[in-house]
Amino acid sequence: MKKLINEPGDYVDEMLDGMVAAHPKRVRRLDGTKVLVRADAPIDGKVGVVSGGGSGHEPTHAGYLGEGMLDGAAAGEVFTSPTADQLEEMVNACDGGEGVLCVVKNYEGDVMNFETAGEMAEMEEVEVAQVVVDDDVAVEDSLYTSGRRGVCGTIFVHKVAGAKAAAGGDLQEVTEVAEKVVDNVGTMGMALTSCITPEKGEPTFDLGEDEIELGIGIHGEPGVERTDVMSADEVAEHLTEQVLDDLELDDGDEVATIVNGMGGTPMSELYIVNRRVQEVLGDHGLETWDAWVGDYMTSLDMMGCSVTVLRLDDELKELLGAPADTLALKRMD
Amino acid sequence: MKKLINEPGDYVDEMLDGMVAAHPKRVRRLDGTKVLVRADAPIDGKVGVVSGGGSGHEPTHAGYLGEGMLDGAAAGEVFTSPTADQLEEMVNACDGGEGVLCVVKNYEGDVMNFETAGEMAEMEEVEVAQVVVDDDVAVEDSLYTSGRRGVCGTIFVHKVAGAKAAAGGDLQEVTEVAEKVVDNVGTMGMALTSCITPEKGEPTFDLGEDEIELGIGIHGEPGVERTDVMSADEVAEHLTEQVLDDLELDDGDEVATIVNGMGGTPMSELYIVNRRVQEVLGDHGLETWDAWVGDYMTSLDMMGCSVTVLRLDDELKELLGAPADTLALKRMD
Amino acid sequence: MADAEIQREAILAAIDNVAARIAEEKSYLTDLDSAIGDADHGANMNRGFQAVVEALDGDDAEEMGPDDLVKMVGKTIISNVGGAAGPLYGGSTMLASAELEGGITAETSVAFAETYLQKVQDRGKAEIGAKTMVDALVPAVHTYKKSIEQDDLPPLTALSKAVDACERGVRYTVPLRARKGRASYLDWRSVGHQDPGATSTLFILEELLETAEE
Amino acid sequence: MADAEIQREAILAAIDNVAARIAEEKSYLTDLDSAIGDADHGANMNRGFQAVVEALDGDDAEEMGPDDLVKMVGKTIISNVGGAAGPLYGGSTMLASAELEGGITAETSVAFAETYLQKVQDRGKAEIGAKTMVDALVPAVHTYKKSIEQDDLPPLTALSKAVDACERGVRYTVPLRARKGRASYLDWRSVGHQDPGATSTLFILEELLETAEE
Ligand SMILES: Nc1ncnc2c1ncn2[C@@H]1O[C@H](COP(=O)(O)OP(=O)(O)O)[C@@H](O)[C@H]1O
Ligand SMILES: Nc1ncnc2c1ncn2[C@@H]1O[C@H](COP(=O)(O)OP(=O)(O)O)[C@@H](O)[C@H]1O
Ligand SMILES: [Mg+2]
Ligand SMILES: [Mg+2]
Ligand SMILES: [Mg+2]
Ligand SMILES: [Mg+2]
Repeated sequence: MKKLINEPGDYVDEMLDGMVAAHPKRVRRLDGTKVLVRADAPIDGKVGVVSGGGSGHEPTHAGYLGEGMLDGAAAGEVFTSPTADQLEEMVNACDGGEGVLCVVKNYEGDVMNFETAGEMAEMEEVEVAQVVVDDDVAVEDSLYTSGRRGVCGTIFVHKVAGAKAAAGGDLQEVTEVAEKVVDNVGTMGMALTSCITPEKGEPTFDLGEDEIELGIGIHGEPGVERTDVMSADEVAEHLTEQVLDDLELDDGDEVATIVNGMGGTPMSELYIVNRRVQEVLGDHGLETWDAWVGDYMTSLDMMGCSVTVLRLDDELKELLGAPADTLALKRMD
Repeated sequence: MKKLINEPGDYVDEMLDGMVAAHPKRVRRLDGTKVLVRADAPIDGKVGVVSGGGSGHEPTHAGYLGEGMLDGAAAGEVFTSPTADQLEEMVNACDGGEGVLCVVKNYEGDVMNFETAGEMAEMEEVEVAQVVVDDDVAVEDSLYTSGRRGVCGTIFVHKVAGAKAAAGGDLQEVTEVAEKVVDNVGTMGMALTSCITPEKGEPTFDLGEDEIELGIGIHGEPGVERTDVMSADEVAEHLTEQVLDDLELDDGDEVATIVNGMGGTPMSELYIVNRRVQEVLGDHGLETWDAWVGDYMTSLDMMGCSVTVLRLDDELKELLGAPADTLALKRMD
Repeated sequence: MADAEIQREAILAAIDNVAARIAEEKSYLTDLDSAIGDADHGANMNRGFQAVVEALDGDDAEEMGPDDLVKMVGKTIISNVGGAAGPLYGGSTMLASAELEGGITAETSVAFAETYLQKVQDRGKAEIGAKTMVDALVPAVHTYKKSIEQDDLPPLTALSKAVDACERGVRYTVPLRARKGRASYLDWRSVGHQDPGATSTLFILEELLETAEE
Repeated sequence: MADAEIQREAILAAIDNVAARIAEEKSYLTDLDSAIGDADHGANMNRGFQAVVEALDGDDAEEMGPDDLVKMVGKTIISNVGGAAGPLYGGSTMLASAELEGGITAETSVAFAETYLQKVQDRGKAEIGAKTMVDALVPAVHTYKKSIEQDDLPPLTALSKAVDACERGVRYTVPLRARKGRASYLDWRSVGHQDPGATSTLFILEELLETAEE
């Protein structure tokens, strides 16, 4: 393994220092924590929108700090949920008096730690709501399992909830619109290679030169199926069809899409995938209102991509299209 | 080699289609070429700013199409300069009557093809100026050699020249400010791994598990020196010191920096590098006015990074800070 | 030495042994987690127990009764481990520590074990058979309780039987299909792999036994 | 067959042979370019000559004199190769084609060769010894010119001597330190590697000779 790191144990700490060094006017770090918040947090009279989770998904989470998206972002160790006490500090620091929405990806660790944090914050009289994102259509959903994972669709939740909060929505309204995204979004991913975590220093799983993994998550966990290498077009078709199967869209529906890179895949290849994704959507009679292509929710240096589709209505279009000025995602009027 | 591609020969073509499919309202492709231009090009009364070069550096070049940066971007085959006839078509399509500035990276192929294109366009009565960026401090500069390469500093040239053109500067003013950037910018890069081109399908150069290359360019060409693996801090120190040696800055100078990823390096690691880069600049008494961290000028899936430093004055600060709304780089007021 | 003092020393010794064992098994645990999870269980547990050792090294610890000491262990795990293991190990330890208010006896240790198991299941919602630490915990706790309450065995013997039961639980996770935790995403592909959290549970119990035997 | 017709056929046959040879050597050229460049010279040259074969396959080609045919070859290379090789090979071919206006003779072929070399140097600014195609071209052109103009050798013999000289030029690039082209970025590390552009120049000349011998 070769990485641009110092001590693996300092990885997250130094990354956060590097982010603050790059954006000292936009973000600050809560003392003694791995939490970054907007420099101007808490914003009086605005619902706070916060997120967090393991590190290794950059620009998620702190990259989305800023106007129109997140107020706070908690970084756990690589692929490990942040601890409840730090999550609580974040919630408190982002409460401008109107309460705080926590956007949680559906992983047991994240859910349990955020739950505990919410309970702790409510003891401090902070109103806290939670929305749990579970957009990964690769995983079977059932009451008896942990359910689906939260993956790249989370970025749409950040964007929409953040815009609603910026527009003056109250905690219930912000929560409802976040839930609307969760109900209408699906994602499916694949990997050409495993990522390498700084601690382990070796690929989390082994993939042959002629194999790919379908239905991977974002933590280097193996996927739901291993198959022979496919062309970019076949990958695009497979991922898109799986998501569409799950969403059950109607002819003429408008959608927003993300072709997301897992970290090690060049942008050129993501565009090659997007080309076919958009063709497939067109074949299904869908209209793409907005198409994002890039690294939004990564898995360290993993090669691969995911396809996210969100069904839109007028409200979601307005919020998705609203201005945002964050470290990694900006949108003009 | 595993890549998200179809036929290697269709790589650039399909990537461009995928870009247009993602941003149909922002960019369009000139028929029968590999040139993308702003959807609203040419813009009457504005100096056109165009660039181009081999593909494989995404988001360079077409990612910088949009308000405040580029009007046209020509894509060659992977790592191969576009042909002169396509460059000429681009220049013509981006001339709003005030002439066109071509931002060229100093590679023989790019320079020769842009020269020819400029001669051809001038025969059509289009006023054409060129600025050749040669920011790579790793390469010896001399009259008897090809000189230094143009690398990531080029993005600062796009930004500044684009802002000047948007602000109504004439061709000479836009050219002069572009040249000011060229005179005040330096970059040095390194690689942990070689990239893999779609045509060759194997690493361009071999690097052992304990080796890195210093002074690499952006085409998978080997660097100027091979050394043992270094820590992120050592890499940051080495690259920054080399650039500072070249720029000969004064105590108290304000600078803008880019810690640029080569494509396969996770963003977290770039921030780890940035942390130390900013410390080193501080130790030299320099003030960072603006710090960019991310994938700006890549080399396919290469792991590694480069450090760019630009000496600023009031004019450059104003232009660098001016709004931009491109596919890959946005900046609010 | 006063009774409280002896118990304090025993807890500190146990923690040292557990921490050393986890450090030793760190990459083994991570390897197990690589196969069906995200390759961090060893690092998570090790970070947590190193922090516990440090925390117990402080002056505060000298004044504490066994319940407060154990509570501090739980809290330290909560705020240093994260992930799923943090709230499960740390939260349950913290909440169960109240059972030790009167010191560590055969009875209070049974109560602690039962509450600990209950809290793991409250939080994680995993039934037995979901291929989690619960599969190792349930037989261990049940065996310990029965050995003491029904069979009137001395605690040391009961603990030794619990460790055996726990080990069988760990082996039992191998052929199971995961329904909870990250391994559940792999569905059928999780069959044939041993659960990391069950395994670390066993290591901890083994070290408790080891300490008790000394 | 008229004289013009014979020359046309000869040019087409030469192009076919060159294109086939380049296709065959594509990965060899790319390997040479990997060592001291950017691993695309084979793909670049092959893309160019495939396009040339297609272009000459069209109806237009049937009407053209040798000068216009060669000009079209140059233009096609310019608009399909890109990189450094595109303007150097294509531009120089295009500009030198004017020398063939009166058909291909011993004299015009010398003039073509000289102009071609001149244009490569005008555009690329490389002197001999910079480890580029110039190092292969200069000895080839000089030998060809002398063989014909001073030694009165028949063109075929002259060409054969030029190929030998060219080959020596190619070998000569190996120990040189590159001063032009991408290899120059490697500075001293370029020593010991053969220049790809010099090599493709040799392949082309070899095929011209091969065609002439047929
Ligand atoms: N819902 C749950 N109930 C009980 N145990 C669980 C649950 N989810 C996960 N675990 C346990 O946690 C272990 C994984 O811990 P760890 O790798 O540290 O956390 P993470 O899964 O967040 O990476 C699993 O092996 C399993 O034993
Ligand atoms: N300035 C120059 N003068 C003469 N030949 C050059 C010059 N620059 C490059 N070349 C030739 O071009 C060859 C490389 O061509 P190619 O790989 O196709 O283009 P690129 O360098 O743009 O990738 C070199 O091997 C060298 O022979
Ligand atoms: Mg984890
Ligand atoms: Mg090239
Ligand atoms: Mg884990
Ligand atoms: Mg080349």
